[in-house]
Amino acid sequence: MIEVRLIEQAFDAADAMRDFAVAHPQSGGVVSFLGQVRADSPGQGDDVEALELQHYAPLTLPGMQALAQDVLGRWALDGLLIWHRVGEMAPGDPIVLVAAASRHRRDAFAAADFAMDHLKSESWFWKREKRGGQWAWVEPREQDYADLARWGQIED
Amino acid sequence: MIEVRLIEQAFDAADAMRDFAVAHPQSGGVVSFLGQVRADSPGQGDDVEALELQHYAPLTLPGMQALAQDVLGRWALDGLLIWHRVGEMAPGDPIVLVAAASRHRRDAFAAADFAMDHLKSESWFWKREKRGGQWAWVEPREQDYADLARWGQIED
Amino acid sequence: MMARLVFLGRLADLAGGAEREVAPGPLAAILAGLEVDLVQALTGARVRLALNGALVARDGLVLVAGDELAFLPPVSGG
Amino acid sequence: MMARLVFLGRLADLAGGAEREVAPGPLAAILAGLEVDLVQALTGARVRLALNGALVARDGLVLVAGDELAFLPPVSGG
Repeated sequence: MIEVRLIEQAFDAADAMRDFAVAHPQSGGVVSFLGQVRADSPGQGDDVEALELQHYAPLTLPGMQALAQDVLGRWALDGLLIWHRVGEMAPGDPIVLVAAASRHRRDAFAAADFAMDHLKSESWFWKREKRGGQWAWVEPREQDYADLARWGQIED
Repeated sequence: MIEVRLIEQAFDAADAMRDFAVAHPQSGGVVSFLGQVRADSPGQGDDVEALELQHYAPLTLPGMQALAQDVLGRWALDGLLIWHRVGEMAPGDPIVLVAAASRHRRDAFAAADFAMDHLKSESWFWKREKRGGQWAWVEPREQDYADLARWGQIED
Repeated sequence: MMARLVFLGRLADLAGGAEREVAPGPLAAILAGLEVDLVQALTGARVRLALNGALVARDGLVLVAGDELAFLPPVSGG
Repeated sequence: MMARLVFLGRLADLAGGAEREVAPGPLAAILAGLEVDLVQALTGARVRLALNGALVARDGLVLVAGDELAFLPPVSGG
């Protein structure tokens, strides 16, 4: 089962994880990554009031679906879930949930890890943060390129 | 926050993950591993009726606590949860839940992965499965030794 | 019928809006009609282009009526 | 006062119970009083010993009154 979604409204990540685990009783292991909005960001203070993610419909969802297919081709999974919020979020809100179910935990760990590295660095999302009532765009981080290099896949 | 528990009764892993994520609002990423009882096991058919995990009180919980400290010393985590069921379980029941919260997802992934490898191979649990009304002990798997070797820590 | 330019992320702020209708034609000619600072941003080395939803190379691009050309700055880290 | 042997996992099945009270003394002497097939299992190379909750070496072990000696077969995989 592959489930890839762009989500416009706040969602409950724990409920999603419960449903995903129940849907894969044959999987001994489920690895999940939950990314949530922080009130602080690196070197920028801890006063984030809101976060907005923009996407470009003709590219963003197809890109996530292609990533899911890539992941499924690399590891033996019973199921893969990739949910990503778009729009405006508050600190504490879930941004991204990736879950991988497999017989052997090694596959699920590697798949979730790979999916996150590629989602962060190759997916078409543009992020801005609101501080003191002012919105500012978040620039790319060098760390993301380093993470991709682990998989031998720097494309830029 | 470290939370290490041996649990005698069935627990709701999704609720535990929700509480853990809420408790760590400063963590951008939460990686979790959920292990659940399968109705099948490698090369043994798919007719598992029940699973029982035995522990030895003077060693099992202290061993898990020492593992948690080891993990905290290796990666920069905001929180670490290690819950393990003992006693008799049915297919679909959670056996183990590991969750790691950190600012940077790489730390959380590595910590959860390491904790699972060591829980599986070094913790003091003895497992038996019931099939056709008969209990049989589960022997060690070579895969566990291979997993440990990834961390340069084969002790046997 | 017009073609459409779509600006993502900070490019939309610079353009003063997420979209702009332009007359069809060679991209070079279309860019020549835009504000200088916007053109500078749109032609940055790390800005990629998508024509009707597919990534394309910049050189020699010509927009026909109904085309949508998106300007994609580097995605955000984090 | 007696000492106690504790058998984990499949060793409990072989022993016919999870625990057994024994007279204190050298481990070698205690083992000499047990069933042959159980002794064989308890002295297997991969069986580890814990005395009062701490892992110990087998050689020269002597149990005193109140001691608890646990026999730990390899933990299960999976």
